[in-house]
Amino acid sequence: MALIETAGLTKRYSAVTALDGLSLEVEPGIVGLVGPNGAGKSTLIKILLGLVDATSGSAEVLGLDAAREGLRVRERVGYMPEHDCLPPDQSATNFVIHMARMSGIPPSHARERAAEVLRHVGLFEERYRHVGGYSTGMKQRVKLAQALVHDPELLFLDEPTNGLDPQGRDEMLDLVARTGNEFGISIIMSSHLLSEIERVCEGLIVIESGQLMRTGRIAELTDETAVLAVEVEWDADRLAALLAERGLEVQALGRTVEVAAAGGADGVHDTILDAVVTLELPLVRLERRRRTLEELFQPATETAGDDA
Amino acid sequence: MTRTLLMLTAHQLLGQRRAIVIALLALIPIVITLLYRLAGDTEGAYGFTVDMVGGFVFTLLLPIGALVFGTAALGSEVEDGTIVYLLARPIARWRIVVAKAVVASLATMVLTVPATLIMVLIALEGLGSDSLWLAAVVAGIAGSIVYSTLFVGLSTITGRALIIGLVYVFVWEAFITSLFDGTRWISVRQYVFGISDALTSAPEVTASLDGSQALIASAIVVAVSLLVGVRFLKRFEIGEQS
Amino acid sequence: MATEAATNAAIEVRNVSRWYGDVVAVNDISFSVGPGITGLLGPNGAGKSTLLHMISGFLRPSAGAVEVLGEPSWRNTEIFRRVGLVPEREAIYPFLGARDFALASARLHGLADPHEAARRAVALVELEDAQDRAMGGYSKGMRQRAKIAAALVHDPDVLILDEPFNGTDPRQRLQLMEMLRRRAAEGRTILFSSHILEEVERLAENVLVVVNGRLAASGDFRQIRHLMTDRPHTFELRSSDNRALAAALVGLPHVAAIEISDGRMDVRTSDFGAFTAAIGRAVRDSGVTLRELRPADESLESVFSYLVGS
Amino acid sequence: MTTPEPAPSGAIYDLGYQGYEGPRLGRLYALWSLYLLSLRNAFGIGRGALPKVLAFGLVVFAFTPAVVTLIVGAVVPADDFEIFAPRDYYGIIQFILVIFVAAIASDLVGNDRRSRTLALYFSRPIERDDYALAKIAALSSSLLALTVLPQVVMFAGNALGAANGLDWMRDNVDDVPRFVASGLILCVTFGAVGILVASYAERRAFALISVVAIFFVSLTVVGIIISEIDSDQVRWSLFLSPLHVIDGSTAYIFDAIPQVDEFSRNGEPINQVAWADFPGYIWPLASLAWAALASAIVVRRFRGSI
Repeated sequence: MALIETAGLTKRYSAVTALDGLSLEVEPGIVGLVGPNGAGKSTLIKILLGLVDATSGSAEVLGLDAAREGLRVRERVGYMPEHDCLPPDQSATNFVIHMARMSGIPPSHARERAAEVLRHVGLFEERYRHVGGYSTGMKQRVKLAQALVHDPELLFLDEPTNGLDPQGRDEMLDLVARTGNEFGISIIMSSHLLSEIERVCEGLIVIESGQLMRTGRIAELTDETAVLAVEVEWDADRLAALLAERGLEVQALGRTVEVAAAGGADGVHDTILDAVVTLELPLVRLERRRRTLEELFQPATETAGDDA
Repeated sequence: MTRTLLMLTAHQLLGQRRAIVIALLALIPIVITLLYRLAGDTEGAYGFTVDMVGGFVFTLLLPIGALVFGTAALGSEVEDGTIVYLLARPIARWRIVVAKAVVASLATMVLTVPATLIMVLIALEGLGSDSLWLAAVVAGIAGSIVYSTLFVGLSTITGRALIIGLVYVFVWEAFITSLFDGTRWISVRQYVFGISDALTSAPEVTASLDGSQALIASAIVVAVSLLVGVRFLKRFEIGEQS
Repeated sequence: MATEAATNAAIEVRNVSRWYGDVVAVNDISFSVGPGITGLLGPNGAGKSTLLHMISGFLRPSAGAVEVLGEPSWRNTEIFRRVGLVPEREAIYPFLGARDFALASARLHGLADPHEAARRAVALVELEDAQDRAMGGYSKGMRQRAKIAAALVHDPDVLILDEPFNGTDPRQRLQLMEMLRRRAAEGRTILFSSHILEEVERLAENVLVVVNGRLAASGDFRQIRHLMTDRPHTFELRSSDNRALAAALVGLPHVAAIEISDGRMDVRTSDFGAFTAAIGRAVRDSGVTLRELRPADESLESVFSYLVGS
Repeated sequence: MTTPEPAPSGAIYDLGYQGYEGPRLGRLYALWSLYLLSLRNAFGIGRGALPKVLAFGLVVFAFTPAVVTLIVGAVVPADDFEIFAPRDYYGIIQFILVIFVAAIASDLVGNDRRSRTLALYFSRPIERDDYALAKIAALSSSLLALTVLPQVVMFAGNALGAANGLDWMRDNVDDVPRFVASGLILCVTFGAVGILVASYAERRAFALISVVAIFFVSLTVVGIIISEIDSDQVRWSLFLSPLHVIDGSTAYIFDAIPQVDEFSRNGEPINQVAWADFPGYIWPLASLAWAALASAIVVRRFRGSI
């Protein structure tokens, strides 16, 4: 059974068309939902939760009609919004217990589940303190915990790493991956940081201006390219010059030299290594470059501008 | 520069839904007066006018308007965080406080004074004698300035200016002052009555302060509010928000 | 103007601390910021905003001194004649359009031709299409750009931005970065904070890393890296003959451990710099073809977490 | 988690994620939970010190007449000594009730909106109407602590103060259903009107002042209209003032609407109600109509949000 199925889903607000005839079929697993700001990601999630009615088209979640059976959909899904949504003057424990009860979990079970889930997201003693004093990272964990507390079959995570620093981002992504893989809960996760999607998601949906741009498995979308990336600590220019001299097609980008390696024969690798040794450069990286998702969705002119 | 400050504040205070609600509030005395005239009673017109001005305009409309505008003029900018767009400009802080107080006062006047004047015109079929209209208008203007400036000053000190103001108007001025005579000196309402009493010979208008006392007290309240406002805005710190 | 600012540091922070009650938000930090783009990097709650607020004169340092353009900044509104500030909070005047917002800012600065200044500022952030719509309806990225336009309206020599890329999507981010680079190239001083390493890495020439209220590192990224060549690190390798390569690498003094598993080899080293310097020759001498060499975690990311962890 | 087998040796338990297999109660239970939490929040329980101080401060004020009765009753035992009549109680404290409604209503609906928790509530298996009604119910119930509860205390105080408590109780037991019924009607009306106003005012400040304004402006305006305008038709305006309506309702339930002649329309609200000379049962009905209308608008309001 498909997790989510939409057909011709359209949502118009007075001036803006948020979704424009979106037809989708999503299989279970961790799926990334990508698109620029205003692409319609949040609107899509809200329609799937039965919170917003579509102007036209249909949406099914877990085999239920999102518009007519919203209540039953919401019993079985969890939602972590992008924005702040925690009451600052309550403790995480109280809040998560309360949210469990709002999903119909009886009081004693709600307490147990809340403690369980807060432990899983990595909140311990601090869970008795008021949420208002939490760091962004801790707040994100509470937001995830409240979405998990009623053991949903499907989770909607809207920008779960928003506002987190690198360490917090890592931890949140690990948590998302664990939730998907170990807990066996399907996840739709939106983000505009593509590297994150690449890291944890198996499937991908790309929307822009309310339309479906691409969908499929991440691995298929980021096929390897025939470029070798060589990163040295310094003097990338000299390395590029030397490699060019030896008949390779090269391009220097900051500390990285990109070498065209059609066919991928070992000869090219050896030539590169030899050149590095000749110039006595510290070698940090030598790898076949994968196309990043970022490149897939950006106009070609902008991809080259990111060297620093 | 000052004009921009005034415009920005005016926009903030009178924007959108709030303006409509406030305008409806200002229409109330006019509608009541029209009803009064339609009912055909003219003998008690003076008493009616005095009751309306004293019992509604000065005790409800004026303080509510000043509370809304006075606490929002600076207070909502602090609450929303937009105050930073004013503070990060080469403008002296006193200009900001004065501009906010001016706009809040003007907004309160716009709410109360024309409505009062129209009401008098309808009720008395003209301006009437005894300068009742003058008393109502001047006292209304003075009251708008004093109340609004007071609440602007208060809003620089605390984020809970509105609830404190509510308690001041509806507990202190409405009850305490009627119980203890000495507290009339710390009641803006009494200043307003004092000023209006001094300007009309109508016997229905009475007050516990005389005109000059009321004026001096008003001036002191305005000056102190401004000084406190400027002082607190100068020391205003914007810290880590999240 | 810009050249005058170039002669000495636009922002001087000397032994600055700030505490709220018992909480120390900023602890004895000193640095100076000159022309070009400087990134203030650190995890959430590290004290970045407190620092920027002190630099902007909105917070009094509990100890130490902050000078901007040669003058103490606390409560000094005059510095804003030459300083532009983009605050972190999303707050805007919802009833204004971006053009009127910029225009109001221009007027508050008392500029001679506020209309032209506003037009130019809105153009800089490429918000012309939406400039007459009320900002209340803007997306986060658009609000961010409107805030930047308002801060640029008087063409400041010093631009301070608190988390300017929050809520922008990759496209908007690139465009803003490009704009900031152009301004920096004109010799202006730009200081921005971020908790996302990627952003700082892409944009900043100089970095200030703040951790727990302290300055953990400053300077050029590469220099910071070189100063820390002794940090432990793991590399992932693939080659034509992993066993032979392992035998060759095991002899290197800074290789701590080697692990071989299905076609790939993980090498842990105690010294990043020494390892990268030696690996090339070691591989060539062993006669093995190196197909892949990759730091196990993003190298700069690891610099950051190393600093944060210490 | 599973219970460990009584075994002599040690055991390692699986602390990994476990699904939830237990019962899932329905929408009514969720609503009940929301109601309970809102009720706790109204008194600041589980929240910071300030809301508690504010709420309980107002409760203390609302108890003042009852406490005075208790104290006086203890000091001066008398047979038929009534300081405050039960029928006047709600009128005496109406100012406190309005401030309480203003402060709490903006917390109950405003906080969820401001902290944007509303989105989370709506992502749970409840409907929006449920949310609106639970909030009204919570505010109305919390008002009982300021209305019926002090009446009970005062009743007890009077009984204790009376020379013969049992006789006194027998004579006055009729008051109990009266103050309960009139209190309930008051609470529901105030609760619905308060939530209505608060749900339309985004800022806490405006919610606060709007609630105060709705009650007092209508009270004053209708009072002026009745006393100044010489027409019998103005009696209909009484229905626009919730405080007048509640006053009439309480007076009717206590069978205390005085006989008033044509000229005494000035003065206290109760006299204006009396002057209007509508059939008495219209007042409780008008109260409930206010409550129903306000609730309907609140429901509509929340259907449209997000």
